[in-house]
Amino acid sequence: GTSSGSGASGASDEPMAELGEMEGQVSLLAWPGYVEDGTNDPSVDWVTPFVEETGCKVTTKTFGTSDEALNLMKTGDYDVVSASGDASLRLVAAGDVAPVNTDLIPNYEGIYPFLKDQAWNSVDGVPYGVPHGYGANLLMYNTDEFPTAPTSWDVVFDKASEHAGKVTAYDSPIYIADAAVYLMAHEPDLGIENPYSLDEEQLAAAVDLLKTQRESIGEYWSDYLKEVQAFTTGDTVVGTSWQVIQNVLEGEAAKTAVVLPEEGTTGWSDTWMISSKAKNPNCAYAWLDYIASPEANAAATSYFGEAPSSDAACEYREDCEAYHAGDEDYASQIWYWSTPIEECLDGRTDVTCTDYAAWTSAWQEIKG
Amino acid sequence: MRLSRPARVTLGVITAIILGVVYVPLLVVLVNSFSTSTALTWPPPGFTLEWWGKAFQSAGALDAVLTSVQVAVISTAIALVLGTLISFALQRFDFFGREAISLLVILPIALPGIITGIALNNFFRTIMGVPLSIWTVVIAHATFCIVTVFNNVIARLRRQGTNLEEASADLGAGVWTTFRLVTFPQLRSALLAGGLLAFALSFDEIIVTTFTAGSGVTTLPIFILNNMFRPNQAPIVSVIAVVLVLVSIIPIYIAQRLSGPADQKR
Amino acid sequence: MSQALVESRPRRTAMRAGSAFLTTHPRTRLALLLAAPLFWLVVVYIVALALLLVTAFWSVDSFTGVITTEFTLDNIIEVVTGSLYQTVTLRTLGVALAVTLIDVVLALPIAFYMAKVASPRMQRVLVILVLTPLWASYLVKAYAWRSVLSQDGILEWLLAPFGGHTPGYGLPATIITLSYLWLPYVILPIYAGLERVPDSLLEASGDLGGKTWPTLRLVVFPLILPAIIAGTIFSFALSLGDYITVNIVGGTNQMLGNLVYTNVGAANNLPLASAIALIPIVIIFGYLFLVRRTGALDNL
Amino acid sequence: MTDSQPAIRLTGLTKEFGAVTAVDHVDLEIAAGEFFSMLGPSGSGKTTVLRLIAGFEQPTAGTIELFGEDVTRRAPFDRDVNTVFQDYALFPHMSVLENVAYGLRVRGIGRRERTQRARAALASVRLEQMGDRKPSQLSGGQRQRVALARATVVQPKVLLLDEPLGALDLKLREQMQVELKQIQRDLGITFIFVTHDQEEALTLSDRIAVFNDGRIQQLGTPADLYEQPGSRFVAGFVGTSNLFDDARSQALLGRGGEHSVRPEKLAVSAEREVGDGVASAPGTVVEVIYLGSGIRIVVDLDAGLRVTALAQNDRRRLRAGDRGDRVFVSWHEADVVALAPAPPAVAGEEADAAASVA
Amino acid sequence: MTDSQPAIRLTGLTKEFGAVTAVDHVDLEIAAGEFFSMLGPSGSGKTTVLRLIAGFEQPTAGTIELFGEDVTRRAPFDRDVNTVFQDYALFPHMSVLENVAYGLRVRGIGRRERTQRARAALASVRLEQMGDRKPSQLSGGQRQRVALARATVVQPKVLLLDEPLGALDLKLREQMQVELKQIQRDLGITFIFVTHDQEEALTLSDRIAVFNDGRIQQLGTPADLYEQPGSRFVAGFVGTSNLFDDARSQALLGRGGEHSVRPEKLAVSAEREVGDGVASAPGTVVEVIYLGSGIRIVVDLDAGLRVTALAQNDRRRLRAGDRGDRVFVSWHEADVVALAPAPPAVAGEEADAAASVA
Ligand SMILES: Nc1ncnc2c1ncn2[C@@H]1O[C@H](COP(=O)(O)OP(=O)(O)OP(=O)(O)O)[C@@H](O)[C@H]1O
Ligand SMILES: Nc1ncnc2c1ncn2[C@@H]1O[C@H](COP(=O)(O)OP(=O)(O)OP(=O)(O)O)[C@@H](O)[C@H]1O
Ligand SMILES: [Mg+2]
Ligand SMILES: [Mg+2]
Repeated sequence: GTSSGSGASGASDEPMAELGEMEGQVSLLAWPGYVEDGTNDPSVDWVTPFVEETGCKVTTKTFGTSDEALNLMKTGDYDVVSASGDASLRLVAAGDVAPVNTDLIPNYEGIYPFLKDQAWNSVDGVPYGVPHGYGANLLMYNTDEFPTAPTSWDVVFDKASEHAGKVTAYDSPIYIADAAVYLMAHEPDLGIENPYSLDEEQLAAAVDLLKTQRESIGEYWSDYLKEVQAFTTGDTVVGTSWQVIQNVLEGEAAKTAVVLPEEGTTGWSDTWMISSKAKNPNCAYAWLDYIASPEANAAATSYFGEAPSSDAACEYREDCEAYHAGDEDYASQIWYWSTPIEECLDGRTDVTCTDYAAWTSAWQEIKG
Repeated sequence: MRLSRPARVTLGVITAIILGVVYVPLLVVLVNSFSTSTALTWPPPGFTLEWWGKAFQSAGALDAVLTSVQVAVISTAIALVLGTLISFALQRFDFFGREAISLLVILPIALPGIITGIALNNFFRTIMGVPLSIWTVVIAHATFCIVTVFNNVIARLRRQGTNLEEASADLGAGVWTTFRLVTFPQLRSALLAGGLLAFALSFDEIIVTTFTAGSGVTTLPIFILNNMFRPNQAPIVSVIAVVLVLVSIIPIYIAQRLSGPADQKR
Repeated sequence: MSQALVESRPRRTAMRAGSAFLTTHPRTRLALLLAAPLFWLVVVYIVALALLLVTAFWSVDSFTGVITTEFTLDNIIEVVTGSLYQTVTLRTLGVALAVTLIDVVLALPIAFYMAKVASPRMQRVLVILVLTPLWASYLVKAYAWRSVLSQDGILEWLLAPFGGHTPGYGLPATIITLSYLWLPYVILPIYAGLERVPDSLLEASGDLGGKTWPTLRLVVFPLILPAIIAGTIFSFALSLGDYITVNIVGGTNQMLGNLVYTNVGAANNLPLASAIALIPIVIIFGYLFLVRRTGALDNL
Repeated sequence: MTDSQPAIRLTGLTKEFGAVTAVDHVDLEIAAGEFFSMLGPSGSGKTTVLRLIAGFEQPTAGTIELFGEDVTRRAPFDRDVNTVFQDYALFPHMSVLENVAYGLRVRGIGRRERTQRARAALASVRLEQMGDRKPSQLSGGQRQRVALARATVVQPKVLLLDEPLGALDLKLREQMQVELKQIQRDLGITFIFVTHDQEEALTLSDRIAVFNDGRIQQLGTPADLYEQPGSRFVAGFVGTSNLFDDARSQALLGRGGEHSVRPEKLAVSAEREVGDGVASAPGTVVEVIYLGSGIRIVVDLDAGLRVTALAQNDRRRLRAGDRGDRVFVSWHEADVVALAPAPPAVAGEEADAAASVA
Repeated sequence: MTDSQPAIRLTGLTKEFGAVTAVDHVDLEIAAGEFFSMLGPSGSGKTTVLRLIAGFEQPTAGTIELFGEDVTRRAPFDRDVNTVFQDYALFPHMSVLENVAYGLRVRGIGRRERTQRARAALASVRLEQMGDRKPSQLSGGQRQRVALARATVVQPKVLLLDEPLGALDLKLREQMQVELKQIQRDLGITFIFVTHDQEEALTLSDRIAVFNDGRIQQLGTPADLYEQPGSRFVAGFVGTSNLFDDARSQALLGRGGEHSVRPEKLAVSAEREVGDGVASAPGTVVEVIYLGSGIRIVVDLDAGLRVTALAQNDRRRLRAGDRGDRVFVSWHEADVVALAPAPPAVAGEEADAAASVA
């Protein structure tokens, strides 16, 4: 990708050259479930070994949406953030995160190559973080309602009305990309090349599709619990979901299954990034290295329910298969979340694309 | 009023039904805390004591409770002082702007929490440049808790008049002695009632807290919210809620006893 | 007077001198009383609020999220003219009014029973019963309602034999849940208001031939109106700003709180969020202004 | 005094509040048009009897009849009695006129007519100008009159008044006493009047029931009660009395038992008075108290009893003696009242017993 | 009556509440050891004067001296006066003993000593057994005595009492009057006593100031005020009076101006009484009211004036006449009091004026 990086402040443009003394503490901003120190469940703990190893005390703040993370990073209170693709570029652009010197991170080696140097974690080949885990937004369905597995997203778009009131969708502007993925396959005339790079017309088409969809939506979801409940009770029978939710539902003996439809899908690949105003850069580098280490990475991604960032990590997990870890084919069907910006990501220069703000207000319009 | 028997019975039945309905969701929570389902599905597929065990081992939950208690205690204390001062000023003096001040006290509770939240967030971070912390939460909570103390204390002052204080001064006690020996003991139950409500308000506040809590400050509602986004934790939250309800009966009961039946409950 | 015990005045210490000064200088006393709380409320709250409102006239760089402090009316114009905002405002107002109405209707009989029928002992028990649900966390209760209102939930199970159905997730569910959450806040002031109505007035009405209903309508209701309004301030204001409950049980609906939240939390557009926040602020101020005359503000 | 059809008949009326027996088997008949007072110390059950009659409380036992009709189980709004409350219980949110019109309004009488009748009732208590005020804008005496107008406008057969003048100050009370009596005469309504002020009861009433401990101690006309108190209690409660116990009665009156003499029946003079049926005893003046209209003289009799005499402040008694003066206290044999033994007293019977002795 | 060093000296004392002048240029001296009463209708400013003396209010103008010391600007706790409040203002959260010991406690007197002295004070009001109770467990009269003990235990030079008996019922009030007077004599403290009950004021006081509209209308001993009221207001407020306006005075008394005669100075008889200085007028009995200790007879004089006479209920007046009887009302010339013209009255001067006429 080519990003202007206009907002980056000069001072932190350069990655750290070498490591120094550990500061004794580090402050993390992370998705819930990414940083567990055993306080919620004594058996879930990969922070304590880190603290013992490095002497860096860890404080954590969790966020619910990428946008919240973005906001919180502006405070400069956090050294490290786990950013999804819909936040990472904005963080870079705002100069809130610094490039990382991967040489200082031994575990960077083992990470899947297809996760490295991507539009959502690097700018002009300069890495701004270390990939953590990734996953796909899957189509979940109720096996009673769908005796044969659907193969297309049309069950939540063009055929959504068949299950009116029982369809769900992810509650975020970034969900517009899901519609774009669907349109890419079904409305080739629109010429969508990249679901995160939509011009006005393409966005309008996606919005129309979503507005139609809304009439059939029972509710939008953004947290596990809501989704799990809805599928267990049958309030929802079809919609986007995550592998981890399917795992939970299996535990509940709910009649659900997930599939990656033929159109492909969106997904996330999260990246650990270091704040440009980090007060504890050495501990931050230590964390980035630690969380990329097979054992820690396995623990964290397994708990959260996503594929790990390296093959080595799979040795510590039994469920790598379910998440298609390392399956490059599978991974290639995923359009990882990235931030839509005016400069089209697909390389078009004759039009300006719609940016995230436009998506946000479009999303509010859609929900009405 | 001596209502006719049918009227009394009807009223009693209506009250019982409404209160019954009020307790249905709480019952659901209670049942869920024993449910094997992690998704709080109904009816529970099976019963287990696992969550109760886990909840009491959950250091995070305990920490969150402690943080909440800490925040609630400090902000209640601040609200008690500020609320009492304002009540005295407004009840004992007549001055220009009195009405404006009483409106000002009500405003933080009357305006939606999200507005208070973003206003304070913006104020602390961008204007004052102070990092969010537990203290910013305390400041925010104290602000909207003032009103509960204010209302209780001013109602008491209104009813009580200045007689006892005059009697004390008359017998030779200075301003401070009078407050310590006469005024304060008279206000105690009003302060208790107001303080209890302030505590409850702060303890369960989530919206303003979301916007004013610094990193690592996890109050109980935030902990619960986080757990909604975290797999396999939901029933622990039910356990916490059940425990809170049970524990809360004690202070409410004490406050009731102290304030007497004819007393102001708010 | 025969004993030599004639009391000398208490010793004059600095404290007593201060006391004496305060006693004879009421204005100083007032200033001392008001200084701290006013400082707090004005500096912390009013200034923050004012700054937020100022922000509504600024704009934000959409990509970097940096606020540009140049005066613009764009946000205000968008909020005033945008059909989205009108729809959501009306929906929110409708929900808040419905919640308020339901709460008052539910609170009146309970409060009346508590204040005027129940024995003192029962009264105490009822107050505890009303207050207790306040301590089960807001979120827990909202999720409990999610469970109750589900297709598969208790409500369906209870209503199905009578041919009824749960309303499912949506605005009715939001109204039910919010009414539930704020009910204690409405009961308490009404109860306190009723306690202040002397029994003798009710007796006088009965004595003059007023049956139960005329007595309630002509005597009780006008007397507790301020207390009712005080209760409605809670249910109305709290509903107006809610965005969490509607998220949990509201189906696809969004309210003003969601728009503010999305704009500040998700879109990082504080100026627009501030502009939207103006809507509930205006509504609440309007409401407070309307009810100010009734003396409701003394009854909170 | 009782009619063939009494306005009120209480039979065995009893009210218990938990362990407290507030009203204890009261039998009473009040004639139509009578001004009837209930007098007694605090807590003697007067208010409770009134509330039972009005229907605010349900009796534990006994019945209440109104003009021969049993109303024991009727709701207050179904009884033809109205109450003037001690604190007036005016509706604070209504104007004076609305207050007065309330009883008509709940009876479904149209606005025109009820306004007219309420105005007339206000005029009868001389408050025609005050109709638009709120009760809080009236003085105590005015409020009292509004309460009266409100209770009388619906033309009840019986009006119950619970210490209606208790909250007024002395001058105003005296004035209102006169007005009350006037209104009762004009309207011809039966008044049942509760008070603990014996002077008020004596001045206003046709008959008085003296209550103590939930029972009627004595029932009779003011003169009956005052001149022939049936018990030590009544002698002490209705007016003041000089009480002679058994021993003193023997010594001074020459007969056994307990006796009472009213202060105004005692004359104090420097010389022993003689005359038919006149007795006297020597003593020393202890205290002379100026009362304005009279002078109270406290004398320690040589026989070892302190008595109080009351002398009117007129030409005849200009010199009442000074502290320490030796005087003679004299009385007429006929003014000495023999008291029945103190409690237990049975209501009603006592008055007769007392009368027979005197 | 005034001493070289009065206990209290008020000079030009004025208090305005906004537009209301509650106290209007009051000058007053009260001697040490005096039992001084302030009497007047509601709203006449009595309480305000008391609160000014106690220091709860700051005067708008004028000074307050206590034994020659100017205390106008002193805080209440720096003044050697104590107050007994109308509602007693006992601290409800303290026991009776703690209440009484309070004044000693805030003076820093040790627990042992203050308990001892508080006990002694309680004993002086005969409540030694009640020390451990809470005020709410006492009856009205007992509370009143606790308030008295609490105020006197710190041995103030002046005790202020604001209608201390107003909340008690009649019987209790009479009893407490006697006790109050006793305590005042025993302690020798100056009492300033506020009441609107003229009988109470007459019975207890050495001197009385009659207030109206924030001013002193008349100042004097009980007998001064009663026998020689200086104005129509005082004649009407202190006791009851028969007032003769100018025309009636001309007709009945044979001289101009306004005059007043007390009811007990009027005699009612079937035949015209004759004698030195005795005048009489014929009339018809309108009403005979039985008061117990006396009988009130209302007579319409043929001269067109309604007068009230009071006859003591003793042997001499057994027959007072009935309604409609023709009677003669007679009085002694010396009992007719000439009144100064009504307001505007200037405090103090009037009493002298009245005296010179009588
Ligand atoms: N609602 C009640 N509950 C319990 N006890 C009561 C109640 N009402 C009255 N009593 C008791 O009944 C007795 C009689 O009370 P009541 O009010 O009739 O007396 P009263 O003669 O009117 O006295 P007062 O002169 O003080 O008004 C008292 O002992 C009182 O405590
Ligand atoms: N704090 C106050 N503010 C305004 N006006 C007052 C205040 N206190 C007293 N007044 C007014 O001053 C006047 C005198 O009142 P004060 O209480 O001294 O009368 P009072 O003689 O004690 O009457 P009462 O016999 O009713 O107690 C009244 O008109 C009263 O309304
Ligand atoms: Mg009573
Ligand atoms: Mg007064």
